[in-house]
Amino acid sequence: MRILQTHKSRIPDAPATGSSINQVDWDLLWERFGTAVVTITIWLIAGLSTPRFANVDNFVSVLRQSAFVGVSAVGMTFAIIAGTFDLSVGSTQALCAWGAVSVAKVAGVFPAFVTAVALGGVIGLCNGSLVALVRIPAFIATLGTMFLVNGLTYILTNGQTARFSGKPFVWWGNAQVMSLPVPFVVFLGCALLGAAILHRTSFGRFIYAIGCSREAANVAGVPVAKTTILVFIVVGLFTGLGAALLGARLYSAGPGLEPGFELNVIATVVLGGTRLAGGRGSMLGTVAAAILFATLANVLNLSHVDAFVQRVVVGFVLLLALSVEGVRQRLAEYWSKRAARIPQSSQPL
Amino acid sequence: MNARKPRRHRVASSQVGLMLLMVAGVFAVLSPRFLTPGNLLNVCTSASVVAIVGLGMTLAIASGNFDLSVGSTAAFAGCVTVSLVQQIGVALAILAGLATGAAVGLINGLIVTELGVPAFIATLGMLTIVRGAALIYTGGRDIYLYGQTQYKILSSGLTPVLLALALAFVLWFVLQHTRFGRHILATGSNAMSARRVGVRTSLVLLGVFSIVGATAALSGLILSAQVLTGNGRLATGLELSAIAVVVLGGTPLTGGQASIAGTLQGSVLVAVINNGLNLLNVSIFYQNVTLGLLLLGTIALEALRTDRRRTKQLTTR
Amino acid sequence: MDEIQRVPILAVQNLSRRFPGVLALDNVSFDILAGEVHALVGENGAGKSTLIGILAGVYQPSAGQVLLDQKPALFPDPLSSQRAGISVIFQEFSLLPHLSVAENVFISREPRRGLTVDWATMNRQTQEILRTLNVEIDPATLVSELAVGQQQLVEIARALSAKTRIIVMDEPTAALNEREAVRLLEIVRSLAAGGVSVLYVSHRLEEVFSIADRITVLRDGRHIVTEGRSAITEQRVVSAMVGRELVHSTRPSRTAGAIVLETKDVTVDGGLVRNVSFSLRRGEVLGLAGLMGSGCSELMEGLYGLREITAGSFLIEDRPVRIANPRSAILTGVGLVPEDRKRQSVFPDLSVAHNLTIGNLPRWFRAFPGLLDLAGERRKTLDYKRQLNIRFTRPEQRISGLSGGNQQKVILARALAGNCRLLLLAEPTRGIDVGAKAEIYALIDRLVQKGIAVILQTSELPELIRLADRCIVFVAGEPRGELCGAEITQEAVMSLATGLSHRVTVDSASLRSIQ
Amino acid sequence: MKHVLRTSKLLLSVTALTVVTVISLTQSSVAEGSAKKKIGFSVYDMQYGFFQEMEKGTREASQAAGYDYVLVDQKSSESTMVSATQDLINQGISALIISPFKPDALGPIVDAAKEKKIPVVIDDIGGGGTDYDVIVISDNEKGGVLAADYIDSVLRSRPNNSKKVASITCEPSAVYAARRNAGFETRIKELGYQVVTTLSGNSRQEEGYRVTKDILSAHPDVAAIFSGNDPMAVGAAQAVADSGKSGVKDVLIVGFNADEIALQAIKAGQMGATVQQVPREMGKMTVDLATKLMKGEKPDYSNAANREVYVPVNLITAKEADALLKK
Repeated sequence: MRILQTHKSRIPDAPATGSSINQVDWDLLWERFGTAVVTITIWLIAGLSTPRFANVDNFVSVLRQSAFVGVSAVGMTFAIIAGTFDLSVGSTQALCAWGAVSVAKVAGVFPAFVTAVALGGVIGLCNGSLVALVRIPAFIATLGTMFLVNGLTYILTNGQTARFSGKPFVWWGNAQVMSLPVPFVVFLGCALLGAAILHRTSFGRFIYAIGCSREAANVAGVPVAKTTILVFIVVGLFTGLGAALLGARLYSAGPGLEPGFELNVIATVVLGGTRLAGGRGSMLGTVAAAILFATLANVLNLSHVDAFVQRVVVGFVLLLALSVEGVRQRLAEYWSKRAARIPQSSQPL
Repeated sequence: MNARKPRRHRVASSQVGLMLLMVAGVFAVLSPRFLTPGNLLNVCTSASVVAIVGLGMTLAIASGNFDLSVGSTAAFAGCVTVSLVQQIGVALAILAGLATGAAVGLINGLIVTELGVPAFIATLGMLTIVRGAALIYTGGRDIYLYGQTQYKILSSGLTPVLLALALAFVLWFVLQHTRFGRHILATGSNAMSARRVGVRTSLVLLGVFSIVGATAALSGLILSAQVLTGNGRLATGLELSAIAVVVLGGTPLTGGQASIAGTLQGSVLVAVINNGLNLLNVSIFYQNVTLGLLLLGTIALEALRTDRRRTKQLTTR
Repeated sequence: MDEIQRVPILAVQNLSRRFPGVLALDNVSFDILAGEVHALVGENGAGKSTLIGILAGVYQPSAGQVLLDQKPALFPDPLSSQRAGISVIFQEFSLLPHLSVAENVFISREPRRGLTVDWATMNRQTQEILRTLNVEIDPATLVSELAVGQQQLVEIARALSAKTRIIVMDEPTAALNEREAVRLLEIVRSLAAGGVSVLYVSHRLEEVFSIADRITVLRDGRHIVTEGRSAITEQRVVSAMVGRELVHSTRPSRTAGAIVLETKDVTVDGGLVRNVSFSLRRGEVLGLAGLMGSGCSELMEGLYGLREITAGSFLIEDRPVRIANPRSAILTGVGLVPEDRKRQSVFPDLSVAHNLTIGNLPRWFRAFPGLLDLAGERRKTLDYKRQLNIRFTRPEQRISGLSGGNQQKVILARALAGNCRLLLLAEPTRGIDVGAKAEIYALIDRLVQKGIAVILQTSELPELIRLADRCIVFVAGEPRGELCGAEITQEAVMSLATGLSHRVTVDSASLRSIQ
Repeated sequence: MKHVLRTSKLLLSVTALTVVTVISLTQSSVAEGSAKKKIGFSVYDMQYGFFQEMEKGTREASQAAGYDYVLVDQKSSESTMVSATQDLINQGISALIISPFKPDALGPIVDAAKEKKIPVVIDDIGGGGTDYDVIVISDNEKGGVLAADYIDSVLRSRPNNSKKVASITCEPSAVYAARRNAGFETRIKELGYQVVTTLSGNSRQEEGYRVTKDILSAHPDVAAIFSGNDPMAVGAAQAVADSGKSGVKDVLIVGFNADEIALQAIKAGQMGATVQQVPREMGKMTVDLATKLMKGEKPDYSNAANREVYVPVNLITAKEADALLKK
């Protein structure tokens, strides 16, 4: 066969690139802003239906509450974008919070935070090593650490809660700066830091690349194992920080803190538009989703909704928000199929 | 007739079997009461409850999915049955409970297949919704059936064990020998390809989720029969135990493969650990530590083994 | 060939399909006769995949209709298309790796006895079908254990078992080596002789002309021409495909510079590839050729650090180097364009810029420690856009929106961005249309001229001949011979690679020995 | 690019609209202030019968006294406990009644309430060493002692005098429940019995059942089992019944709470006794105490040092169970 070459000057633009521009990428838009829209909608509805919602104290309360899941969710966003997962954050949180409160009692605030963050980091390192080096699927590895750390916390604490109400410590959980609650400020700081890492460092790029395709990332020279371990460490660090804040907020911490925390964190990240399969997602969404969940809990309480019904509503909102894209695609598909069927509907197959 | 069947992944289940023998051996040495018939029945009974929902979960995982809502489904079905036993009789009430479970499963399936929500999140949402529904249904109250000896049949003696074994056989048979079963594996293997070659993956998944719901319901019914009570708190956290026994049993989370025998052995292993530690009067604190270590140990062994097999392929050094 | 006598078994009439923002198929009509091999050619984006999708029941037409036996037919889902006697073999196979060969062949049509699957019948019938294809595969083998060529045969067996009257093959030889491809073409011919119609979709005009009875060309979603093979020239098909005039090109003469790479007795992964010694100069293209499993891919992966070099030495610019992983390869100035674009190189969800720079972030884009210089990255991307003539609108655009050729150019840019001295190209034009192919060849020529050394591994012999200055042929993990310049011909390469005479005759025994 | 811009504009306008609405609503809510006093009750977890009773008592008393009444549920989570109670305080309640899931985490709540000069009445569980105004508490330790004494009185009269008993605890982190078992175990040892095992049933009925099965197979000669709450006790009774024994005659089961489910079991002859708490009464008492505190009066403490008001605990056997059920 002869090989042919084109005249370079006469090459038209590739058709595939031009077509997607004038058309709205709903998928991407919803992923970016969907959660924010839902949050605002809920604020609107809440503001209109319960006057108690719209006062400063209440906003402070909502924002503060969003922080405790939120800080951990910042870390989890890294993990989920990288296409993995951490089920152990609940157990980790309990252990770290207990560590923070116990250390705060004897050594002060700074060592307390360092302890919590370091404990989180160590657990993250274990998770990361299990996943990246021993190659246990993340779901199983972190399920195992979840049980393990949970049991360890009970053994270490002998089932007892540690308590400390020293002012400098609890300031971190309860005070306000410039009328914003301290935990929320820390949360925003974490989110900004997280966004910076994701978008402005090579580590962040590696995370997106690995989430998109592990194999391609490896071939492209991304240090997959190292990055994976680092991702789990990051999850641990943020979870440790969030745990210290929660310990400060509650003046206390012990085993069995916040049942189902890991699922809340994952739900928050996914609700924020980060794709569970990895490769896509943003911090903005995570922040919006954390506020959304806190708002929802608050609004339901303010509207005196029965606790049993609350469970149903929260689950429903989660499903609703995540079905929007699927429903839109379904509808589009339906219309195209219908359109195809109409002219021929009378004909036999 | 020499019908050759495809070779299956059996390695992992032999691993869990080995682990089971070792753990049981240790307990047999440490506690003289461990090997008494009464205690063994006891172990098998508590294994059965997890095994039944674990078997359903095996199907879900083989089809490439998950169901986190099984605990709530078990509670809801338990409440429905217990509340109906007096009105419509035991048999019909049991059927109603199973139907409730299957219906919840069907809804899970519809959310996954029709709304395109990933199963993990869909069933996570349903976890809270169904728990709420169970609490609303009972008004948060206990419904009890003292003196209802007929309903007790579901949990007394060998019934749970027999139910688990029968279910295991049926599901094994379905998986290996029926078209539906092969299509479950096909869907889990590669849903896209399966759709292209004419497998109705949506229908398959609806079926799978319904079965998972029904098995969760059956577990819930046995639990409620054990205590002759229905309440919305029943079976909290069952989902994680169920997933743990499936994983221990060697069914890979990637889908397309299933080890029914592995799941049975996994649930016995977990039951043996809990029972043994109780017999030895070891604090509950250590149960989770042991479970965690076992889970990681078993899978790490398996991972390292396949790793050695895989060294000749592309690696991530 | 008296086509006039035969009746059209399948016809498309005024078929259109609109996707949001793009008209993928625009009023296309043509027909396929019974027992005919009908080739469908066109560049990427010409509408071939959409047409296949409609025939497979994956897409619905926006207008027009499909006629089966001259009666309108409707395929709302894949199953109904199969029931109508159409089987589609997609480019990325639709096989289920965890199921056995027999199950894959009979999936969704399993023979049953009562409620249960009749394994005996299924295995027996599978064996029979495979035998008609002249292959010996145990029907109980899991598909994941088969080689790619065998997997393709399983796809064909599935089509045959369905009593298919029309088989649609999308780029069937894309994943096959020369040897397997020859075998496949034979099978297609015998299928057609047995009365099955084949719609053969391919980029490889050589194949198309060796096998098709008639050829249909699509361009930009429109039907351009349908003509009998004897009535149309290759030249005309190509210009119909690209819609413009093309000129011939040959390998330019090159002058090699200093030695860049020298290997001595290199062994990969403890013996997958053994005793490889060669040297490579600046401005030179070294081809690696061989059948699948001959060790070419493995050697490439070894050079790039994806496999371990277990023995021998490896010098780059006279300094011994140890390349432990892709990262150290990039740092030493080795770049790779991997062979499987979908799996190994492209990150579909990431932007063009991110795809381009991912391999060398720390080296280039550090404004101050740790942070990336996004503006610099953008500049660099636009730089490459100009240099390599990549067509995209914005660096932030997702790479999945680009055509295959442009994606490949981005990957090429990625490999070059690492200060590349030695460029490894594995199947650089696989799945890329003719126009883009020629462009990529020209690009490689330019790079080589600038002094980059290239190792090219390809299963397309014309490509090898067009690009390589020298060529080493591998057999079973060892270099069998080296060809230089004009010595590189299809016959010479094949005879070395197969160890047979250059008239390639294929039988199933040698096919198995390859795998 | 253009559509992103357009969407951002849309988002911006929606946000602006929200802000305006919110501000206007803030002003209206300031104006709203009602003359009626408002009682806020933060309950441990409405999934449990015990707390449903407590809530009923609190609600009825509040309404009877003409207060507005607001409820939040802590859903067995300390984080929710703090945030939900904070929501209550933010609604401008006049007095806070709380039945805390984790007394140790009461600190921030009490501090927030004090800041707004809201009196804090704690209903049961524990005060966590905080600056609350009053705590209504049933004597958990005493309850355990009662159970021990009862078990001794029954077992003593039995011919085969096995001295082996077992104890089932709630979740390991529940402090109040641990006191019950501690009280029981100390007393029963004093009486010359051996506590062969202490296992946790996590407060759950089905786990009480499972754990009891294990106890029975490890110690077939166990003569009595004390359970930290009634759901587990009922589970234990069922396990005993399933092993073909009687929860009264063979293995004496004693629970805690006097939940309706346990009263029914006692009546049905499945378990021996339960230690009664009076959650509904306690609910009423907390409202009375809140009333006093709002008026600035001092409550009548049982133990002034710890600001405690005790609620008696009673032993309920078959006789009393019947009477209680009829009520």
